[in-house]
Amino acid sequence: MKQRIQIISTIVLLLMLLSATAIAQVGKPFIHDPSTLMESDGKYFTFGTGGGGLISTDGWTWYGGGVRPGGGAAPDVVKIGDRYLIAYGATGGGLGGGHNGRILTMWNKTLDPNSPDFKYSEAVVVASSDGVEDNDAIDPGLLLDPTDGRLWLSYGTYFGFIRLVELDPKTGKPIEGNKAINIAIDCEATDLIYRDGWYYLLGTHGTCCDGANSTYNIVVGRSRKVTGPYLDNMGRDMLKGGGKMVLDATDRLIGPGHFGRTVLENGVEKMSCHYEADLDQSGRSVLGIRPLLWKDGWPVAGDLFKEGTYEIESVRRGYALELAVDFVRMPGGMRFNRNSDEPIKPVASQQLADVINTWPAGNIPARIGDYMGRPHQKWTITDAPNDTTGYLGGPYYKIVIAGTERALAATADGEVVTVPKFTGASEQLWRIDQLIDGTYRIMPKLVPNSGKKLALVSIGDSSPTLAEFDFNSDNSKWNFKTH
Amino acid sequence: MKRITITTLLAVLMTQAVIAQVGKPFIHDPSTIVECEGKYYTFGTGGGGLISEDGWTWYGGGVRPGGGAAPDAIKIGNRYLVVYGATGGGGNHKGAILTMWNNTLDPTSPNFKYSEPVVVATSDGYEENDAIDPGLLLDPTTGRLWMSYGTYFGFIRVVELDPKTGKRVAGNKPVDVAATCEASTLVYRDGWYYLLATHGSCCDGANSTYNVVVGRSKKVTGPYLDNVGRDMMEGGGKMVAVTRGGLIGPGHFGHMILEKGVEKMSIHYEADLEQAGRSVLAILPLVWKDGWPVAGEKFKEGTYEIESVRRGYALELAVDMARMAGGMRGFGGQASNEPVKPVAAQELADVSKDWPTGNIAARIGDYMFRPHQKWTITDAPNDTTGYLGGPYYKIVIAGTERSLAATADGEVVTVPTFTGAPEQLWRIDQLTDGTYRIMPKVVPASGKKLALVSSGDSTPTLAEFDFNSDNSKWNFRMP
Amino acid sequence: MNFKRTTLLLAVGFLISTGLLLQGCSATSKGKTNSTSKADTARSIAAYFTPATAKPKTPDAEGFLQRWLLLEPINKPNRTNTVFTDSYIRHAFDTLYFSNQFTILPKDGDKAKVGEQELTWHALDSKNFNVKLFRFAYGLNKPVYGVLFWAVTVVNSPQEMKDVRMAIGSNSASMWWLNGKEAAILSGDRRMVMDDVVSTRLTLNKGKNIIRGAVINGPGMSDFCVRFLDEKGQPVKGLTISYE
Amino acid sequence: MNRKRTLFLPAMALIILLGLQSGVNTALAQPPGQRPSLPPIPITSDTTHTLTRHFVPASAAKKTPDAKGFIQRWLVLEPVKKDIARNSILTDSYLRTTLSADNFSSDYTIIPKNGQTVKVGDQELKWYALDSKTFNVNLYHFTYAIDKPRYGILVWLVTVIDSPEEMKNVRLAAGANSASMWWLNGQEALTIPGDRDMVADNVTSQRLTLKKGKNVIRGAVINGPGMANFCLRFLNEKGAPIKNLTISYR
Repeated sequence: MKQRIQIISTIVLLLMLLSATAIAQVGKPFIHDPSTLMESDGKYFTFGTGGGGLISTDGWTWYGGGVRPGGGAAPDVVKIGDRYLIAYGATGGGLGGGHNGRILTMWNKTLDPNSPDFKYSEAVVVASSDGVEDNDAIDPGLLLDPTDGRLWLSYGTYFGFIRLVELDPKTGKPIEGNKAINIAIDCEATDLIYRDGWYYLLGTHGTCCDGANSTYNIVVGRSRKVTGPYLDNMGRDMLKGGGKMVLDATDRLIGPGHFGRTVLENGVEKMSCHYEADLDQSGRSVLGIRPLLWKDGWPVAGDLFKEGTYEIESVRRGYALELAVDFVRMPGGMRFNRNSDEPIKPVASQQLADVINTWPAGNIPARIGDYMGRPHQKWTITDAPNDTTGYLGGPYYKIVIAGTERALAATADGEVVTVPKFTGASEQLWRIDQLIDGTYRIMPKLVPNSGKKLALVSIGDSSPTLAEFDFNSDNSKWNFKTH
Repeated sequence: MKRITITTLLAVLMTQAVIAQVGKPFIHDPSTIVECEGKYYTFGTGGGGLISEDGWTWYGGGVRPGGGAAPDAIKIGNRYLVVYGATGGGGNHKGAILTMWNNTLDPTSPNFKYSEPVVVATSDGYEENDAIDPGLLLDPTTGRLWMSYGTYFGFIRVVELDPKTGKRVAGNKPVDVAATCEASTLVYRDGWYYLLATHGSCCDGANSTYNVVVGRSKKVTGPYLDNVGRDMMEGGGKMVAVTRGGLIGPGHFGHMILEKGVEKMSIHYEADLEQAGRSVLAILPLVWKDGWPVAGEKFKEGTYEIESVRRGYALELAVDMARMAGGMRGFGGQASNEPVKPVAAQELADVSKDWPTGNIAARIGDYMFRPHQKWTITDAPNDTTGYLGGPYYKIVIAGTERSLAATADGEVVTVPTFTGAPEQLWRIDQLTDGTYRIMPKVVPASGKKLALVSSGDSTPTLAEFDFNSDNSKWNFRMP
Repeated sequence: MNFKRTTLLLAVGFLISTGLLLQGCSATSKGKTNSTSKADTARSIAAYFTPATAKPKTPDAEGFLQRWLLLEPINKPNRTNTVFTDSYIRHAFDTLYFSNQFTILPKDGDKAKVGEQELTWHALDSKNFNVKLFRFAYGLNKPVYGVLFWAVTVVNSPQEMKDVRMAIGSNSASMWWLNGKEAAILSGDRRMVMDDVVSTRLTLNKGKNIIRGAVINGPGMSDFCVRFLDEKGQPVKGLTISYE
Repeated sequence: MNRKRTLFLPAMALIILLGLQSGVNTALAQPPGQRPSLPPIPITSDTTHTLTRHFVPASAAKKTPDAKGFIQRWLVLEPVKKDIARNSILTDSYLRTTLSADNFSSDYTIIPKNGQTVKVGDQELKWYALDSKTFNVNLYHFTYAIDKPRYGILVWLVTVIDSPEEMKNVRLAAGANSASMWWLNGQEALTIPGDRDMVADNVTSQRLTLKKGKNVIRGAVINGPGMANFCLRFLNEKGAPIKNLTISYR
């Protein structure tokens, strides 16, 4: 076990190769301080500092075109009823030289500037800082409390306190007589979320606006009450600088900040942020969308799916997705009765070339079988070539048996097969979402002749099919393994 | 271990660094690993067993009379109760399970003497049971002693033994708790009884499909249900351990609690392709996820960032932060039609020349994926020692020989060159929550067993391990 | 978002504003910022500090030291906090700014001459767990950005205490000494987080122990918090704090 | 551990035994010695060959699936003898080849009669209409009860499901020890290859349609050494068992 050092560098190299594909979003996703992602008129929207914003038709490719008047910095958006409430800081947090700040809200019926209904209401001031007090009224974050329908706004920067005020969800104006409460220090770009009896205060620590040298990172504290105290995993109050890490620099995506949460459905959540620098995109500030996981009651950023060769494990039973082909034995059998002084040497594992000639040429069904680390259980998953479409946070993937073009595909009768050759057809494109418990959902882009949105599901221990996704069942969940 | 050429395929590369145990860890159906007088013991099918001084290097030498198959062992008071099946399974399914006591498991000890074995369960060759493959549980809530046994031939049964005598409790009737498995054992944790068992085919080398599954129950007598609510009587079972690359066919689970938060599981693999495809002992961390046991990851050599669970910052060299070229590339100043191209990341050569040459302190800092935060962790060369389930590791800044080391005053530094001294050797245990504990082999001039701990968000030190505090926990992150 | 930018840096500020404008949006409608000052603009430190008295002071419930001798800020222009590497701050704090810098136990009202500046020591009790240097400087009508602060306090220990640790948070960088020996260094553009940096195991002498700290800050907030932790990470009890 | 070893393979068994002993003795450092003799094992079971211990002869009485939907009434054919050393040879191809060769009828909708004999190769085999007392059908018990070979067997099965209405998108869910194949109304529905344990819902079919009225299920379970049994039920679109069926053997 000592002679392995010489290959370490190779391992590192390979790992880097594998990770080089973890990109943020595509298109022109350049933004700073993105607001929480909102869906409107079938498109996704986010607004940033300085006005304007990004629009995406699929959640993966983003371009400019969003319209938000008022300039200033770091807006947030929440949908209340059938209207959108937009909050923004009229100042830029030290941009004007001082900490004299104002936060305004305004309504719109749609976020789509092409819609005839697109018209912002007159902006109203909901919070301000006088430039001297321990607060800088920028960086608003909105929470419509799902338990009681009350609307909360957190705001502020490292200059003094993060404060919390209550707004009227009908008017977007401050509640008469409401006094701001201090809930944190040391952070900025805060956002409040509620989940399962807890209020979470997400904030950004560190230094922004310094490109690849930015130390921006997203932390969280939680409280049973919206007014705090917000404590971290060490029991430390965010009023004393506490905060548990949610997301920090990952490889070439540096300086995440400005958290926003998007709940797609039960068990499928995303978080939006910007990275101060995406080294793969000129080191510019870009929109990032990642899975949001919940671990022991704490939010943690999930991983962007990395292209590679995996075994696909069914969470139901723990078996592996495989081609339904004859099991090909490796040479030898029971090696129980060996002389213990026999020299110990490695045995080759089964290779694709050893078995591929025994496989049929046409479609082969997929099934789920005992993990054997065999070629018919190894899947290479890559961003589908010649396909630019995606979904919130990711591209569609091509899933083939490693070393071949044999591709996993959905069928018109709601089952899964492998076809001999990847053609790029929609039923061969797969959406992969990491779920809040860290497992994965795998869905075809399209089930032929069906409008249904079905996911890959273990209907038996050994039988995969397509069926409705159910987060409460291990049947709907998968893991990607590299053993 | 052998060498592998660079031309080896990716899949092999990814898995080759993961080996089971070293020495001659050849065994089938290992009993739960038991510590006795500073050594570790496990017994296997056919008599005999393995002994290890450190839990990592294993050799034959264990002595268990009675032959037969698939023993288990448990310490009760200051004695060891050893149980085994007199038959080997198969054939006519006529089986008998016997227990015997010993004051020690060390065959060189003057106290080493097995008591006369007594039969505690049988199968007559006709009934739906084959009385082999016993597993023992001393219930921590009641002090009662339970034994599960049986194979795919009929049912897994639970009987009660007398923990004082090792004999069957008079009048006790077996309870059927599972079907279609073998090599079962019972574990208690946190209000639940867990029935661990092995499914699939054994004894077929690299073609074996053995895998370890689990069901759980609020009562020791069942019903044991799996994650989809299926009774183990109907074949249910949630996966605990499966084939991993060249380690094929895990079976015969055994559970060890080293201390709070540090648990291990023992198994055999039917075939370790690295070790001639033979059946070997393996020890893995045991992780508990949502109330279910899952085989943890054997630590893999590689280059990592070491993340403090306390705050989420990275263990790093205390050197000047070296800026990368450029500054704000933010939301202003650039036309959005500027071509988008990759920017080089900071490399070791860009910064190492500015680092001091002597010892450099370790600290914890913002994650920046910079060279002073990347650690290459490898099995320490020229060191054959280890601990339960793993070798000691060398931890150096990637691309250098600058090595993490414990100091006599209970702190951590980096020394310019790895010398192999014990304070530069590190034990890495995955904890029950999936995070890791990192401990030096030795704290110089100290008998204390200290772990790497975050004393502040930005400050590492050595202190006593405390599973209840995130200060004591670390994660290994790959770029 | 929040740029830490000082008024020392009009040029950079201009560039940033221009950049925003170039992007096609009126970023900072500075003229429209007409919110009225709610805080007391007649400057004072009274909201944050009280004059220290001779009465013995114990650490607060969590062990934070709230009584300090603070020297008015030394001008130390820095346009950004990202320059605060270990080497930079070692050099910055090795520099002699005033006589007996590393040994002095000043009295309230003592003066120190630093270049052209004549600065006064203030013996103060902080009303907060932390010491808000920004508010100290602001309240005294002194520069708040591009500054370097010195702080001294005396901790009385009823007996020798081994294996205690000094736990510090500061904004931005700082360096700390216990009884003349370096105890901790906090580099970089930092936020003040309690227990951010913790010293190695130290010994508090029976009787007086002198703690000295220096905090450097370019743009943005400046403050610090200090406490002692025992071997278990709990605040050390039984200490009293004085300034002489 | 449990090596699934058959009685009719003495040569192999011997090799395994020898291997076990020699391997043990050298590898595990056990001094060579006499293999200890077994303690006396009392026979407590009823060892007579009696069908009614585990089965009830099927009657004309109405039979529904059990509380979890398992089908307990079957026409079971006496075992076709097969020389199978290891169940790991039971690949998909092996199943297809063997089951089409050793078949009593290539009409997969045929319903044999209780007590009828059919010819498979040169073996004359008899049909038994049985209700299993357990959720699964234990073929080992069946072959023991009729005093036929228990290992190295192929067992053909037929049952008739009466559905009150047409049911679409149902799935046949089976577990078997060891390999098996299943047909619904003449159409292949499931193949379960390999050395398998009988696990409820181990394998499920694609979406099928149960006709209103009679539906014929044909099955074949093949086993070398070890236990032989199976369980089978129908699941609806939500994965819940279908229970409003009646089962007959005619």
